[in-house]
Amino acid sequence: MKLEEFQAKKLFREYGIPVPDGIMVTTAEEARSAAEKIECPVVVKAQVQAGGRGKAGGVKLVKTPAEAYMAADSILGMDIKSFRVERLLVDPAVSIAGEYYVGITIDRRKKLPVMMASASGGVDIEKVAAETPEKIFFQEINPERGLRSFEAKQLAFQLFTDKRKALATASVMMKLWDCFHGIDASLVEINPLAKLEDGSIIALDAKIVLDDNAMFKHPVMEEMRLPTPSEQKELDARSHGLSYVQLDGDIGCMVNGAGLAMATMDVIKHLGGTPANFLDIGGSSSPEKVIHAMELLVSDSNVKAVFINVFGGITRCDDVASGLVAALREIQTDIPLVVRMTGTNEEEGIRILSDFGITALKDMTEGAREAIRLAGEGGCS
Amino acid sequence: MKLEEFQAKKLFREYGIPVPDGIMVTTAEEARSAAEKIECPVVVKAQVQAGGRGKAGGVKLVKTPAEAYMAADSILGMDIKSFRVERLLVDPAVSIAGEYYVGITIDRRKKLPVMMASASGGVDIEKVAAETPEKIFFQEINPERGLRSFEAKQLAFQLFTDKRKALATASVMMKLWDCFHGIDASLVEINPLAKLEDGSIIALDAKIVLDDNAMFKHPVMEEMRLPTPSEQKELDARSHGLSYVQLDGDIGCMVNGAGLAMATMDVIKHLGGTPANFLDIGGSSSPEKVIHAMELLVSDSNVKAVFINVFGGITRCDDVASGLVAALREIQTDIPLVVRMTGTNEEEGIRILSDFGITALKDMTEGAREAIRLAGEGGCS
Amino acid sequence: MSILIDKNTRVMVQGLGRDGSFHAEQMKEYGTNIVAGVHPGKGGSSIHGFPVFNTAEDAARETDPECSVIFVPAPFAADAILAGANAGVKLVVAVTEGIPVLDMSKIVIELNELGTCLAGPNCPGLISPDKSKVGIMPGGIFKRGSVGVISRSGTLTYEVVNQLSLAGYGQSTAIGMGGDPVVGMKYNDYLELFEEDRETELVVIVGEIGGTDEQDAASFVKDRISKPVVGYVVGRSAPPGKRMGHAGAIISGADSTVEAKVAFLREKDIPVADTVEQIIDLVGDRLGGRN
Amino acid sequence: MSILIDKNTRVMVQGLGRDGSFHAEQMKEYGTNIVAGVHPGKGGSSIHGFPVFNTAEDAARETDPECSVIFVPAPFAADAILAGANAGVKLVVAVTEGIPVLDMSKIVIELNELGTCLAGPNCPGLISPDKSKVGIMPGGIFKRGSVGVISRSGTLTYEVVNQLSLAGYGQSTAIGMGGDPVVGMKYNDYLELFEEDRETELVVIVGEIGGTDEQDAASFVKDRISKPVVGYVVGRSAPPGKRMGHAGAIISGADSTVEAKVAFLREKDIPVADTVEQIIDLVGDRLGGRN
Repeated sequence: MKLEEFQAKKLFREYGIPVPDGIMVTTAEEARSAAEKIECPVVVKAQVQAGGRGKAGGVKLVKTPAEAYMAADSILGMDIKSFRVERLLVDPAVSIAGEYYVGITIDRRKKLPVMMASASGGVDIEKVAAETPEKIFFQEINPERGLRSFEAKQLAFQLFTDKRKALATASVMMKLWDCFHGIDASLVEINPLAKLEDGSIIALDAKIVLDDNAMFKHPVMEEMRLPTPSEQKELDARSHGLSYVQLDGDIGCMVNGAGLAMATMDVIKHLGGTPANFLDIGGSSSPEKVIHAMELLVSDSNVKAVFINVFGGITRCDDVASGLVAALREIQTDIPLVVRMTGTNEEEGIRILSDFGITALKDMTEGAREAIRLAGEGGCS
Repeated sequence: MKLEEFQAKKLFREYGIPVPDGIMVTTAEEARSAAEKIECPVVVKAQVQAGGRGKAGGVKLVKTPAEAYMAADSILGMDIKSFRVERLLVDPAVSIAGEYYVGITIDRRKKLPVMMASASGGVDIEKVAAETPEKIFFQEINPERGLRSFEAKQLAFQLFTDKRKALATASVMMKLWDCFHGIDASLVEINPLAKLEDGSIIALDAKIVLDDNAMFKHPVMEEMRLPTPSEQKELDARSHGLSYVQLDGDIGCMVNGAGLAMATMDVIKHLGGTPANFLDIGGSSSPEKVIHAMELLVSDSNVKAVFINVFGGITRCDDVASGLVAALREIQTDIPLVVRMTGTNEEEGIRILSDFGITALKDMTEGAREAIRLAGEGGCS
Repeated sequence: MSILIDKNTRVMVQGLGRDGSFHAEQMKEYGTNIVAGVHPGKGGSSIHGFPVFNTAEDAARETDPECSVIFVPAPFAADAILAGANAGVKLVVAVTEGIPVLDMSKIVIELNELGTCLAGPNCPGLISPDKSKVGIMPGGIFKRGSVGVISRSGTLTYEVVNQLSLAGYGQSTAIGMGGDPVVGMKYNDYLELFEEDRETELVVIVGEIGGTDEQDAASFVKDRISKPVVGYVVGRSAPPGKRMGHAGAIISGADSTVEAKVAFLREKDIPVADTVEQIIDLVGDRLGGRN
Repeated sequence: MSILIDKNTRVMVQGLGRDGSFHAEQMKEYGTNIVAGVHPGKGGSSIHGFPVFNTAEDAARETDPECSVIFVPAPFAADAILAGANAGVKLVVAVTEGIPVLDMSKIVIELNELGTCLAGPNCPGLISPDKSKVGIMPGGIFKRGSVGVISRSGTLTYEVVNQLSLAGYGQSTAIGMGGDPVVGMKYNDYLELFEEDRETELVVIVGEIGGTDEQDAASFVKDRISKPVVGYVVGRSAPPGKRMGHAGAIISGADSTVEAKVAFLREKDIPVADTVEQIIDLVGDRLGGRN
């Protein structure tokens, strides 16, 4: 779960990381009064879960509350990398003397959290990593022990020789770890961590991605979720035990298992078709789940054919078949359907489908080819 | 720093450990209204940092607010193991179906915290440990990892076969560890941990000893200190960098270093004298420290002679000598003084004392013998 | 021969709720030597013919299991893994999905200290056909043979195995290593075991987008593995930055794409299939036709 | 010979405040081979002729110390010990008093993992007379010789050593192991080293009330040490349950009293002195007169 900047800054503040005292607003009028309250100049920043807001015109420095109103008015409703801007953060403008980078994420290979720090902040850090890797310093963190003060100092003294700044930065690093660990994040990032002209250190931007697996420990964080319409669809799907991602193609896919779902999409593409979505109905599928899955697929107007690919393992073919029959009884649709079904209780499943008038195939590639053919026909009709 | 029961229960409550909803009171009238508020029957418990309150008559079960008044009136002012009762805890009385023991302390040999649990609670647990050690179960705790749920369950299932009670107890154990770790305790103890007739689990008594070395992490806990008059003297001494414990003898001792101080007391006793105190002036002693130390010694009316034993290491003999001279100029006292001084800057120190008219000895045993002689004379005069 | 488990392997099942109990029965039917179950509060009872204990420590003391399989729900699964490992088993198979990644990072450290191997979490487990099944794989599609299978996926493993079996290529051991960002053993750990296993003649590795495990495996194969290895990587159609069900399947950098992985594998002389059918062809090329 | 430190031992000093700087100079004067100092913000400077670094890691990379001595104030000392150990030194001597006991418990675990020895905390350090001094002991009273000294105390060690030196019994190495409830090395660890040290002919152990370290040492001596050992235990006059300055000196049980310790030592055939003078007599009985 990705947080927006204002949410991440709120969490940073709770963990003692210095951030500007900004105000989140949703209208131009609110932006004007926020600018009055904070005292200008202020920065008006689009709140979207995407990078490159500045380049897209989503961040504006303004000198008066009236300008804040105008800036907000122009940014709200903007479309940045397919995210519609609905919220703004009005932050006090500051005098920056230097921009740095600090972040923590999980290193999958080392199986450990790792802190990264660089004196080359304020820019695309992945570019820095790719082009001048020597400018990024790493510190592995033993999660049982946490980031230790000496480790943070070692990193910080690589950014600053000045004691006061190094120790202030080390302190921010320690708090950033506390935050990462405390909220079970997958990623926390300060870019830029700014040195101001008065010598203080402050987080000018904030990025947090939470570990969805850990939300059970932090139920209150679930309330921070601000889904876009397409994310809302994915969330609704998840609440029914389905993993769904909408794509641009015309063949709706329903598969049990993420790996098999990707293989199914790949084979559709390999044969010249385009998948309309990723949809994993998971293990131990109940008929209800299949009904919800079917509803999801037919609600996408791009879908011209549906390919259901089930390998019965824990998921029993008869369960999927029953669910499908129930779904098709409930949902009136003209969209042509291809079912491939094999594995646990496959005869039973195929019989149920056959009784309903659907012939199930046993081979995945054959099924994909048939779905592409039907989608092509549908496109012509 | 030992906490009183009501303080320990407050901390337990903060960590989610179930405790009775009691009220701390300091007068009989308050005890009456507490009993009215809580609803009788209630238990009126003396708050002192000593065990055996029950046997001493410091715990009374009463049925009415009027009885609570009378019980409080009789307990307040009581002397329990030389602690004067100034505070009471009024707790609701409960129906106990079983009494258990859970505690955590540091095992010095293993260098680890260890949790102890026993189904034989509510009694002197040291006696249980000594007489029926098989009735106490131990769980070492890796302090980097904390007590884990599976470890707590393993212990809890040794006390209860019933799942609900075992899991409730395991949960209390986990919280007790969180408390121990969170407040940097040296000891936390629940004796008894009671099973009530309604099946719930609750801490009926609570004991906490805090690690004085860790108070810098928990400055707010310093406010929980409720020193007795003699402890107040020790605390005042500590605020001047002195480690002081008053005893019953007549020879005041001032020594640099705890080990040497104990050796000095031992040699006094060995030669037939009785030390009036333990007083360690520590390393790098300043003249001011020596003045405070001297004031402490002469303020004890039992003291008939003072033996100052200094081995100059970090502590420089000339510093101690200057401090002593300054102290004796300031404090008018007839108490005879024996100084033994050797080590760093000993000539300088001896010269300073000699200029002031004090002859310093170089041998500890000789010094002790002389102090005992002078104390004997003082006793006759 | 096979790796990690065979018909003598003494298995303990942790978590005997609906799923755990169902799969324990399935495993038992398959022939797995289940010696104990663990479920707090069910201690003293017996399920499917094996004794159940309140704690893993009790179970281990009484029945001396070598392997444990975890069906405990996510919020309690991290603790259960540690309980199993601390009770002394040498292999923990964590089927549970949804364990927080930081908890897994801590678990990996402790299990390394204890010398306990971990398969998973969020994995279908492993199977040595006709000998032992530890996990939730559908036993019927597996066939005893000489192909080792290592996969990050669940049902895709079944798809691959099914076609291998139908084509006559049985398996020595098949493993779903789990799709989470932090898992216990990875391709390389299993490859090392397959290299030493006399029954295994060839290994199929099934990968997906996200991370760089496939590249690590390719380098390892090039340097250390003498047996033929065949690769297959899915997720070409996955849009960048989108979760594809597996938390691990996030395209986090250029190296994590299917294209990058396939190119790297081929660079290290590992043939890569585009479809499941091609896997069979590539295996056949190396082992000879068997149907 | 001597144990743990000799004149070649490369020493790093962590914490160059007032005390650290003073004792660094004292050590240097004594002949200790100080190669580096560590103090955040003083990196790049030089004190008493040795270079100072911002971090222990920097110091270790540049000067390769084998031993580190900690003068960092209590709130930062636990971190400094870990910094030194993680920088690769094989012996950390923690002079600092007042480190929380739970922090020490964690440190002991990590230092065991790293294979780093720890003397202290809350200790005067150690000295191999005429070779090296790491800590705060007053060098002048020590004399090179064949008696090993292990003590839980500071000034009492000086008292004992002074009388040993005056009586002609020099020391191979003298150690104050620290008075806190949790310390790094204890009597047994040092005894093992003294047993192997060719220069050491006899060991004096100076104990005090609290804990059962002296008993552990006595059993160890009986089982494993061939050299003569002489004991001395102080704190007879300490009232039960009272802190005597050292946090470790709490009479926590019957075993922790001086009487119990002395009885146990004698039971294990270790002669115990009642006074410092008696130590000299007992040493003299075993080594022969030397003045």
